[in-house]
Amino acid sequence: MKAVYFAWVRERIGKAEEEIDPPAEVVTVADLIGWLSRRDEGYAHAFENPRTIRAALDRAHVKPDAALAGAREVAFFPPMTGG
Amino acid sequence: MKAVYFAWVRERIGKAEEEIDPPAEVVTVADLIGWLSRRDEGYAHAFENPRTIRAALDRAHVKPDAALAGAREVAFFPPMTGG
Amino acid sequence: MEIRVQREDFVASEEALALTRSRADVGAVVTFVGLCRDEGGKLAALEIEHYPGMAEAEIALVVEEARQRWPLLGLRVIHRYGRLAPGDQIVMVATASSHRGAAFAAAEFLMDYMKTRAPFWKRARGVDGAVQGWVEAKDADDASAARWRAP
Amino acid sequence: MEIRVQREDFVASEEALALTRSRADVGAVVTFVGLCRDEGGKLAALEIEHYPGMAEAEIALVVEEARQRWPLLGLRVIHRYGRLAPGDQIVMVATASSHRGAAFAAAEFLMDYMKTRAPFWKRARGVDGAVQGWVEAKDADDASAARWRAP
Repeated sequence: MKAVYFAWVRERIGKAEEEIDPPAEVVTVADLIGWLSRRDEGYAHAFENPRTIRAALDRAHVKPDAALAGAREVAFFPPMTGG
Repeated sequence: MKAVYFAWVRERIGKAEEEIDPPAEVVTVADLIGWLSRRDEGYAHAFENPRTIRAALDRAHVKPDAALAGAREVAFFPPMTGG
Repeated sequence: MEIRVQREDFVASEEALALTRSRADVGAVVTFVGLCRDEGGKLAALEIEHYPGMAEAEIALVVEEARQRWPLLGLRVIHRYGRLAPGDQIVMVATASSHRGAAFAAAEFLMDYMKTRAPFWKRARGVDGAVQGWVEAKDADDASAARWRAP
Repeated sequence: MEIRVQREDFVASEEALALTRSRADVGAVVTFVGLCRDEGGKLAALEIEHYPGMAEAEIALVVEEARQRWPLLGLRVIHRYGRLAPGDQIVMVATASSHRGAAFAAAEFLMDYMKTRAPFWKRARGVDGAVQGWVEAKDADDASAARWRAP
Protein backbone atom coordinates (compact mmCIF):
# COMPACT_ATOMS: atom_id res chain seq x y z
CA MET A 1 0.00 0.00 0.00
CA LYS A 2 0.99 3.63 -0.41
CA ALA A 3 1.82 5.68 2.69
CA VAL A 4 1.79 9.49 2.57
CA TYR A 5 3.04 11.90 5.21
CA PHE A 6 2.35 15.57 5.79
CA ALA A 7 3.75 18.53 7.74
CA TRP A 8 6.15 17.59 10.56
CA VAL A 9 5.32 13.89 10.19
CA ARG A 10 6.73 14.15 6.66
CA GLU A 11 9.76 16.12 7.87
CA ARG A 12 10.62 13.70 10.66
CA ILE A 13 10.25 10.62 8.45
CA GLY A 14 12.19 12.40 5.73
CA LYS A 15 9.93 11.58 2.79
CA ALA A 16 6.50 12.57 1.51
CA GLU A 17 5.39 9.12 0.40
CA GLU A 18 6.51 5.54 -0.04
CA GLU A 19 5.25 2.06 -0.81
CA ILE A 20 4.96 -0.10 2.29
CA ASP A 21 4.23 -3.79 2.67
CA PRO A 22 3.40 -4.51 6.29
CA PRO A 23 3.20 -8.14 7.46
CA ALA A 24 -0.15 -9.85 8.03
CA GLU A 25 -0.14 -9.24 11.79
CA VAL A 26 -0.36 -5.48 11.15
CA VAL A 27 -4.16 -5.22 11.12
CA THR A 28 -5.07 -1.73 12.35
CA VAL A 29 -3.79 1.81 11.89
CA ALA A 30 -2.34 1.61 15.41
CA ASP A 31 -0.51 -1.61 14.47
CA LEU A 32 0.92 0.15 11.44
CA ILE A 33 2.14 3.06 13.56
CA GLY A 34 3.93 0.57 15.84
CA TRP A 35 5.44 -1.29 12.91
CA LEU A 36 6.68 1.90 11.24
CA SER A 37 8.02 3.30 14.52
CA ARG A 38 10.41 0.36 14.78
CA ARG A 39 12.00 1.13 11.41
CA ASP A 40 14.33 3.94 12.45
CA GLU A 41 14.70 7.04 14.58
CA GLY A 42 12.87 9.27 12.10
CA TYR A 43 9.71 7.18 12.19
CA ALA A 44 10.01 6.77 15.96
CA HIS A 45 10.25 10.54 16.34
CA ALA A 46 7.28 11.16 14.03
CA PHE A 47 5.06 8.76 15.95
CA GLU A 48 6.41 9.34 19.47
CA ASN A 49 3.21 11.02 20.71
CA PRO A 50 0.13 9.16 19.43
CA ARG A 51 -2.12 11.99 20.68
CA THR A 52 -0.75 14.34 18.03
CA ILE A 53 -1.02 11.91 15.10
CA ARG A 54 -4.04 11.82 12.80
CA ALA A 55 -4.58 9.14 10.16
CA ALA A 56 -6.64 8.73 7.00
CA LEU A 57 -7.39 5.66 4.89
CA ASP A 58 -8.11 6.33 1.24
CA ARG A 59 -8.50 10.04 2.09
CA ALA A 60 -11.05 9.67 4.90
CA HIS A 61 -10.28 10.33 8.57
CA VAL A 62 -10.00 7.17 10.69
CA LYS A 63 -9.31 6.30 14.33
CA PRO A 64 -6.29 4.24 15.41
CA ASP A 65 -8.41 1.08 15.74
CA ALA A 66 -9.54 1.23 12.09
CA ALA A 67 -8.64 -1.88 10.07
CA LEU A 68 -6.28 -1.32 7.17
CA ALA A 69 -8.24 -4.01 5.29
CA GLY A 70 -8.04 -3.31 1.54
CA ALA A 71 -7.03 0.36 1.78
CA ARG A 72 -4.75 1.53 -1.01
CA GLU A 73 -3.50 4.71 0.68
CA VAL A 74 -2.78 5.47 4.30
CA ALA A 75 -1.88 8.97 5.45
CA PHE A 76 -0.34 10.26 8.67
CA PHE A 77 -0.29 13.90 9.70
CA PRO A 78 -0.57 16.27 12.68
CA PRO A 79 -3.87 17.85 13.77
CA MET A 80 -5.11 20.15 11.03
CA THR A 81 -4.45 23.89 11.18
CA GLY A 82 -6.20 25.19 8.09
CA GLY A 83 -8.85 27.87 7.86
CA MET B 1 -42.76 71.30 20.09
CA LYS B 2 -42.39 69.56 16.78
CA ALA B 3 -44.15 66.23 16.23
CA VAL B 4 -43.05 63.88 13.44
CA TYR B 5 -44.79 60.74 12.23
CA PHE B 6 -43.58 57.79 10.18
CA ALA B 7 -44.94 54.87 8.16
CA TRP B 8 -48.60 54.07 8.85
CA VAL B 9 -48.73 56.48 11.79
CA ARG B 10 -47.94 59.24 9.29
CA GLU B 11 -50.50 57.89 6.80
CA ARG B 12 -53.30 57.63 9.35
CA ILE B 13 -52.67 61.09 10.77
CA GLY B 14 -52.34 62.45 7.26
CA LYS B 15 -49.17 64.48 7.74
CA ALA B 16 -45.46 63.90 8.26
CA GLU B 17 -44.90 66.62 10.84
CA GLU B 18 -46.53 69.50 12.64
CA GLU B 19 -46.04 71.95 15.47
CA ILE B 20 -48.01 71.01 18.57
CA ASP B 21 -48.60 72.90 21.79
CA PRO B 22 -50.03 70.50 24.37
CA PRO B 23 -51.44 71.94 27.63
CA ALA B 24 -49.50 71.75 30.88
CA GLU B 25 -51.32 68.63 32.12
CA VAL B 26 -49.79 66.64 29.22
CA VAL B 27 -46.66 65.50 31.03
CA THR B 28 -45.64 62.15 29.54
CA VAL B 29 -45.48 60.57 26.09
CA ALA B 30 -48.56 58.53 27.04
CA ASP B 31 -50.39 61.73 27.99
CA LEU B 32 -49.50 63.20 24.61
CA ILE B 33 -50.82 60.10 22.80
CA GLY B 34 -54.11 60.48 24.66
CA TRP B 35 -54.30 64.21 23.92
CA LEU B 36 -53.56 63.71 20.21
CA SER B 37 -56.01 60.79 19.94
CA ARG B 38 -58.87 63.08 20.93
CA ARG B 39 -58.16 65.46 18.06
CA ASP B 40 -59.83 63.51 15.26
CA GLU B 41 -60.43 60.08 13.75
CA GLY B 42 -57.05 59.97 12.00
CA TYR B 43 -55.11 60.43 15.23
CA ALA B 44 -57.44 58.04 17.04
CA HIS B 45 -56.84 55.42 14.37
CA ALA B 46 -53.06 55.93 14.46
CA PHE B 47 -52.91 55.49 18.22
CA GLU B 48 -55.70 52.92 18.67
CA ASN B 49 -53.30 50.13 19.67
CA PRO B 50 -50.65 51.43 22.08
CA ARG B 51 -48.72 48.14 21.78
CA THR B 52 -47.82 48.93 18.19
CA ILE B 53 -46.70 52.52 18.78
CA ARG B 54 -43.09 53.47 19.40
CA ALA B 55 -41.97 56.93 20.44
CA ALA B 56 -38.77 58.95 20.41
CA LEU B 57 -37.87 62.22 22.10
CA ASP B 58 -35.20 64.25 20.36
CA ARG B 59 -34.32 61.18 18.27
CA ALA B 60 -33.84 58.71 21.12
CA HIS B 61 -36.22 55.84 21.87
CA VAL B 62 -38.38 56.38 24.95
CA LYS B 63 -41.09 54.49 26.84
CA PRO B 64 -44.65 55.81 27.22
CA ASP B 65 -43.95 57.03 30.76
CA ALA B 66 -41.10 59.28 29.64
CA ALA B 67 -41.59 62.95 30.52
CA LEU B 68 -41.83 65.34 27.58
CA ALA B 69 -39.98 67.89 29.70
CA GLY B 70 -37.97 70.19 27.42
CA ALA B 71 -37.94 67.96 24.34
CA ARG B 72 -37.97 69.83 21.05
CA GLU B 73 -39.04 66.91 18.84
CA VAL B 74 -41.33 64.01 19.54
CA ALA B 75 -41.72 61.16 17.04
CA PHE B 76 -44.32 58.41 16.73
CA PHE B 77 -43.92 55.34 14.52
CA PRO B 78 -44.64 51.60 14.29
CA PRO B 79 -42.13 48.94 15.38
CA MET B 80 -39.07 49.14 13.14
CA THR B 81 -38.69 46.82 10.16
CA GLY B 82 -35.30 47.78 8.76
CA GLY B 83 -32.34 45.56 8.11
CA MET C 1 -16.98 56.69 7.26
CA GLU C 2 -18.22 53.86 9.44
CA ILE C 3 -21.96 54.43 9.13
CA ARG C 4 -23.92 55.53 6.11
CA VAL C 5 -27.67 55.91 5.53
CA GLN C 6 -28.19 56.54 1.85
CA ARG C 7 -30.45 56.13 -1.15
CA GLU C 8 -27.58 54.99 -3.41
CA ASP C 9 -26.42 51.42 -3.88
CA PHE C 10 -23.07 50.31 -2.42
CA VAL C 11 -20.27 47.90 -3.32
CA ALA C 12 -20.00 45.63 -0.30
CA SER C 13 -16.61 44.27 -1.33
CA GLU C 14 -15.04 47.74 -1.47
CA GLU C 15 -16.32 48.48 2.02
CA ALA C 16 -14.94 45.18 3.31
CA LEU C 17 -11.60 45.64 1.55
CA ALA C 18 -11.20 49.07 3.10
CA LEU C 19 -11.08 47.36 6.50
CA THR C 20 -7.90 45.46 5.65
CA ARG C 21 -6.12 47.93 3.40
CA SER C 22 -2.55 48.76 4.46
CA ARG C 23 -2.68 46.75 7.65
CA ALA C 24 -1.79 43.13 8.47
CA ASP C 25 -3.31 42.59 11.90
CA VAL C 26 -6.75 41.62 10.59
CA GLY C 27 -7.29 37.87 10.53
CA ALA C 28 -11.01 37.75 9.81
CA VAL C 29 -13.52 39.85 7.87
CA VAL C 30 -17.22 39.01 7.95
CA THR C 31 -19.55 40.73 5.50
CA PHE C 32 -23.32 40.52 5.61
CA VAL C 33 -25.51 41.79 2.80
CA GLY C 34 -29.31 41.87 3.08
CA LEU C 35 -31.19 41.85 -0.21
CA CYS C 36 -34.73 42.53 -1.39
CA ARG C 37 -36.49 39.21 -2.11
CA ASP C 38 -39.25 38.92 -4.70
CA GLU C 39 -41.41 36.80 -2.35
CA GLY C 40 -42.10 34.14 -4.92
CA GLY C 41 -42.65 36.65 -7.70
CA LYS C 42 -45.32 38.62 -5.81
CA LEU C 43 -43.21 41.60 -4.80
CA ALA C 44 -42.41 44.38 -7.26
CA ALA C 45 -40.59 46.73 -4.89
CA LEU C 46 -39.88 47.64 -1.30
CA GLU C 47 -40.22 51.26 -0.26
CA ILE C 48 -38.05 52.00 2.74
CA GLU C 49 -38.84 55.03 4.89
CA HIS C 50 -36.49 56.23 7.59
CA TYR C 51 -36.15 58.88 10.28
CA PRO C 52 -33.23 61.02 9.12
CA GLY C 53 -30.83 61.82 11.92
CA MET C 54 -32.25 59.28 14.32
CA ALA C 55 -31.38 56.40 11.95
CA GLU C 56 -27.71 57.36 11.98
CA ALA C 57 -27.77 58.03 15.72
CA GLU C 58 -29.31 54.64 16.57
CA ILE C 59 -26.91 52.76 14.33
CA ALA C 60 -24.05 54.65 16.01
CA LEU C 61 -25.26 53.43 19.41
CA VAL C 62 -25.39 49.84 18.17
CA VAL C 63 -21.90 50.20 16.67
CA GLU C 64 -20.58 51.61 19.94
CA GLU C 65 -22.00 48.65 21.85
CA ALA C 66 -20.44 46.19 19.39
CA ARG C 67 -17.06 47.90 19.81
CA GLN C 68 -17.31 47.53 23.57
CA ARG C 69 -18.26 43.85 23.37
CA TRP C 70 -15.71 42.63 20.81
CA PRO C 71 -12.13 43.59 19.89
CA LEU C 72 -12.91 44.98 16.45
CA LEU C 73 -10.28 46.42 14.14
CA GLY C 74 -12.83 48.01 11.84
CA LEU C 75 -16.45 48.00 10.76
CA ARG C 76 -18.87 49.40 8.23
CA VAL C 77 -22.63 49.72 8.29
CA ILE C 78 -24.69 50.92 5.33
CA HIS C 79 -28.50 51.03 5.24
CA ARG C 80 -30.39 52.21 2.18
CA TYR C 81 -33.77 53.89 1.93
CA GLY C 82 -36.11 54.65 -0.96
CA ARG C 83 -37.53 52.31 -3.57
CA LEU C 84 -35.73 48.99 -4.01
CA ALA C 85 -36.43 46.21 -6.50
CA PRO C 86 -36.06 42.45 -5.95
CA GLY C 87 -32.39 41.54 -5.96
CA ASP C 88 -31.33 45.02 -4.79
CA GLN C 89 -29.09 45.36 -1.78
CA ILE C 90 -30.77 46.86 1.31
CA VAL C 91 -28.20 46.77 4.08
CA MET C 92 -24.67 45.66 4.80
CA VAL C 93 -22.40 45.25 7.77
CA ALA C 94 -18.74 44.34 7.63
CA THR C 95 -16.59 43.58 10.67
CA ALA C 96 -12.84 43.02 10.97
CA SER C 97 -11.03 41.42 13.88
CA SER C 98 -7.93 39.39 14.61
CA HIS C 99 -10.03 36.27 15.07
CA ARG C 100 -13.11 34.94 13.38
CA GLY C 101 -15.29 34.46 16.46
CA ALA C 102 -15.39 38.19 17.22
CA ALA C 103 -15.98 39.15 13.59
CA PHE C 104 -18.90 36.72 13.22
CA ALA C 105 -20.50 37.62 16.56
CA ALA C 106 -20.23 41.36 16.03
CA ALA C 107 -21.71 41.21 12.52
CA GLU C 108 -24.67 39.15 13.71
CA PHE C 109 -25.16 41.41 16.73
CA LEU C 110 -25.12 44.53 14.55
CA MET C 111 -27.80 43.08 12.26
CA ASP C 112 -29.99 41.81 15.11
CA TYR C 113 -29.88 45.09 16.99
CA MET C 114 -30.18 47.30 13.95
CA LYS C 115 -33.35 45.46 12.88
CA THR C 116 -35.11 46.18 16.16
CA ARG C 117 -33.67 49.63 17.01
CA ALA C 118 -32.92 51.59 13.84
CA PRO C 119 -35.90 53.65 12.61
CA PHE C 120 -36.56 52.16 9.17
CA TRP C 121 -39.89 50.91 7.88
CA LYS C 122 -40.53 48.78 4.82
CA ARG C 123 -43.62 48.94 2.63
CA ALA C 124 -44.24 46.24 0.03
CA ARG C 125 -45.54 47.01 -3.44
CA GLY C 126 -47.04 44.10 -5.39
CA VAL C 127 -46.43 43.22 -9.02
CA ASP C 128 -49.95 44.50 -9.80
CA GLY C 129 -48.82 47.97 -8.69
CA ALA C 130 -50.93 47.91 -5.54
CA VAL C 131 -49.44 48.72 -2.17
CA GLN C 132 -49.39 45.52 -0.13
CA GLY C 133 -48.94 47.42 3.08
CA TRP C 134 -46.30 47.94 5.72
CA VAL C 135 -44.12 45.01 6.60
CA GLU C 136 -44.89 43.94 10.15
CA ALA C 137 -42.18 43.60 12.76
CA LYS C 138 -41.43 39.98 13.56
CA ASP C 139 -41.29 38.49 17.02
CA ALA C 140 -38.36 36.45 15.69
CA ASP C 141 -36.37 39.66 15.28
CA ASP C 142 -37.04 40.69 18.88
CA ALA C 143 -35.97 37.21 19.97
CA SER C 144 -32.77 37.46 17.90
CA ALA C 145 -31.92 40.76 19.52
CA ALA C 146 -32.86 39.55 23.01
CA ARG C 147 -30.35 36.69 22.98
CA TRP C 148 -27.47 39.18 23.21
CA ARG C 149 -28.73 40.45 26.55
CA ALA C 150 -27.09 39.06 29.66
CA PRO C 151 -29.34 36.51 31.43
CA MET D 1 -17.88 25.44 -8.66
CA GLU D 2 -18.77 25.34 -5.00
CA ILE D 3 -15.43 24.20 -3.58
CA ARG D 4 -11.95 25.16 -4.69
CA VAL D 5 -8.53 24.37 -3.25
CA GLN D 6 -6.00 26.47 -5.09
CA ARG D 7 -2.70 28.30 -4.94
CA GLU D 8 -4.11 31.42 -6.64
CA ASP D 9 -5.74 34.34 -4.88
CA PHE D 10 -9.50 34.88 -5.19
CA VAL D 11 -11.93 37.80 -5.32
CA ALA D 12 -14.33 37.16 -2.47
CA SER D 13 -16.89 39.65 -3.73
CA GLU D 14 -17.17 37.94 -7.13
CA GLU D 15 -17.79 34.62 -5.44
CA ALA D 16 -20.45 36.16 -3.20
CA LEU D 17 -22.10 38.02 -6.08
CA ALA D 18 -22.33 34.80 -8.09
CA LEU D 19 -24.67 33.48 -5.39
CA THR D 20 -27.30 36.14 -6.07
CA ARG D 21 -26.90 36.65 -9.81
CA SER D 22 -30.13 36.27 -11.82
CA ARG D 23 -32.23 35.23 -8.85
CA ALA D 24 -34.33 37.19 -6.35
CA ASP D 25 -35.06 34.67 -3.62
CA VAL D 26 -31.84 35.33 -1.70
CA GLY D 27 -32.37 37.64 1.27
CA ALA D 28 -29.00 37.26 3.00
CA VAL D 29 -25.41 36.66 1.94
CA VAL D 30 -22.68 36.17 4.53
CA THR D 31 -19.05 36.22 3.41
CA PHE D 32 -16.13 35.27 5.61
CA VAL D 33 -12.52 35.92 4.60
CA GLY D 34 -9.60 34.66 6.66
CA LEU D 35 -6.34 36.55 6.21
CA CYS D 36 -2.69 36.04 7.05
CA ARG D 37 -1.75 38.19 10.05
CA ASP D 38 1.77 39.52 10.57
CA GLU D 39 1.71 38.61 14.27
CA GLY D 40 2.92 41.98 15.43
CA GLY D 41 5.51 42.24 12.65
CA LYS D 42 7.19 38.92 13.50
CA LEU D 43 5.73 36.83 10.68
CA ALA D 44 7.12 37.04 7.14
CA ALA D 45 5.02 34.30 5.56
CA LEU D 46 2.78 31.32 6.12
CA GLU D 47 3.46 28.17 4.14
CA ILE D 48 0.31 26.11 3.80
CA GLU D 49 0.62 22.42 2.97
CA HIS D 50 -2.41 20.34 2.08
CA TYR D 51 -3.40 16.78 1.17
CA PRO D 52 -4.60 17.03 -2.44
CA GLY D 53 -7.80 15.12 -3.04
CA MET D 54 -8.60 14.65 0.63
CA ALA D 55 -8.80 18.42 1.20
CA GLU D 56 -11.53 18.76 -1.43
CA ALA D 57 -13.29 15.61 -0.18
CA GLU D 58 -13.36 16.75 3.45
CA ILE D 59 -14.61 20.21 2.55
CA ALA D 60 -17.33 18.55 0.44
CA LEU D 61 -18.46 16.53 3.48
CA VAL D 62 -18.64 19.70 5.59
CA VAL D 63 -20.58 21.46 2.82
CA GLU D 64 -23.00 18.55 2.57
CA GLU D 65 -23.63 18.68 6.30
CA ALA D 66 -24.24 22.44 6.16
CA ARG D 67 -26.74 21.94 3.34
CA GLN D 68 -28.62 19.40 5.44
CA ARG D 69 -28.71 21.66 8.49
CA TRP D 70 -29.74 24.95 6.89
CA PRO D 71 -31.90 25.94 3.89
CA LEU D 72 -29.08 27.34 1.76
CA LEU D 73 -29.61 28.78 -1.70
CA GLY D 74 -25.92 28.75 -2.55
CA LEU D 75 -22.45 28.60 -1.11
CA ARG D 76 -18.77 28.89 -1.97
CA VAL D 77 -15.68 27.63 -0.20
CA ILE D 78 -12.14 28.45 -1.31
CA HIS D 79 -8.99 27.46 0.57
CA ARG D 80 -5.54 28.41 -0.64
CA TYR D 81 -2.22 26.61 -0.19
CA GLY D 82 1.38 27.60 -0.80
CA ARG D 83 3.30 30.61 0.48
CA LEU D 84 1.21 33.53 1.74
CA ALA D 85 2.36 36.90 3.01
CA PRO D 86 0.79 39.02 5.77
CA GLY D 87 -2.40 40.58 4.47
CA ASP D 88 -2.97 37.79 1.94
CA GLN D 89 -6.29 35.99 1.85
CA ILE D 90 -6.17 32.36 3.03
CA VAL D 91 -9.73 31.11 2.99
CA MET D 92 -13.26 32.23 2.24
CA VAL D 93 -16.75 30.93 2.68
CA ALA D 94 -19.88 32.58 1.33
CA THR D 95 -23.41 31.44 2.11
CA ALA D 96 -26.75 32.56 0.68
CA SER D 97 -30.17 31.96 2.18
CA SER D 98 -33.61 33.54 2.33
CA HIS D 99 -32.97 34.64 5.90
CA ARG D 100 -29.94 35.91 7.74
CA GLY D 101 -29.93 33.42 10.60
CA ALA D 102 -29.27 30.46 8.31
CA ALA D 103 -26.62 32.32 6.30
CA PHE D 104 -24.71 33.37 9.44
CA ALA D 105 -24.94 29.96 11.12
CA ALA D 106 -23.90 28.02 8.03
CA ALA D 107 -20.90 30.27 7.36
CA GLU D 108 -19.67 29.95 10.92
CA PHE D 109 -20.28 26.18 10.92
CA LEU D 110 -18.34 25.77 7.68
CA MET D 111 -15.34 27.64 9.10
CA ASP D 112 -15.41 25.82 12.44
CA TYR D 113 -15.64 22.38 10.86
CA MET D 114 -13.21 23.10 8.06
CA LYS D 115 -10.57 24.21 10.58
CA THR D 116 -10.68 20.92 12.46
CA ARG D 117 -11.39 18.47 9.58
CA ALA D 118 -9.82 19.72 6.35
CA PRO D 119 -6.21 18.51 5.87
CA PHE D 120 -4.25 21.76 5.76
CA TRP D 121 -1.20 22.61 7.84
CA LYS D 122 0.37 26.01 8.36
CA ARG D 123 4.06 26.67 8.88
CA ALA D 124 5.23 30.09 9.99
CA ARG D 125 8.33 31.79 8.58
CA GLY D 126 9.79 34.64 10.62
CA VAL D 127 10.99 37.98 9.33
CA ASP D 128 14.57 36.81 9.92
CA GLY D 129 14.00 34.09 7.31
CA ALA D 130 14.01 31.29 9.85
CA VAL D 131 11.25 28.74 9.97
CA GLN D 132 9.25 29.33 13.17
CA GLY D 133 7.72 25.91 12.98
CA TRP D 134 4.33 24.37 12.38
CA VAL D 135 1.34 26.18 13.77
CA GLU D 136 -0.19 24.08 16.54
CA ALA D 137 -3.84 23.13 16.51
CA LYS D 138 -5.83 25.07 19.08
CA ASP D 139 -8.15 23.58 21.65
CA ALA D 140 -10.34 26.61 20.98
CA ASP D 141 -10.91 25.38 17.43
CA ASP D 142 -12.01 21.97 18.65
CA ALA D 143 -14.35 23.68 21.08
CA SER D 144 -15.78 25.86 18.30
CA ALA D 145 -16.46 22.79 16.19
CA ALA D 146 -17.86 20.82 19.12
CA ARG D 147 -20.62 23.34 19.88
CA TRP D 148 -22.41 22.33 16.66
CA ARG D 149 -22.83 18.77 17.89
CA ALA D 150 -26.16 17.84 19.46
CA PRO D 151 -25.88 17.50 23.26
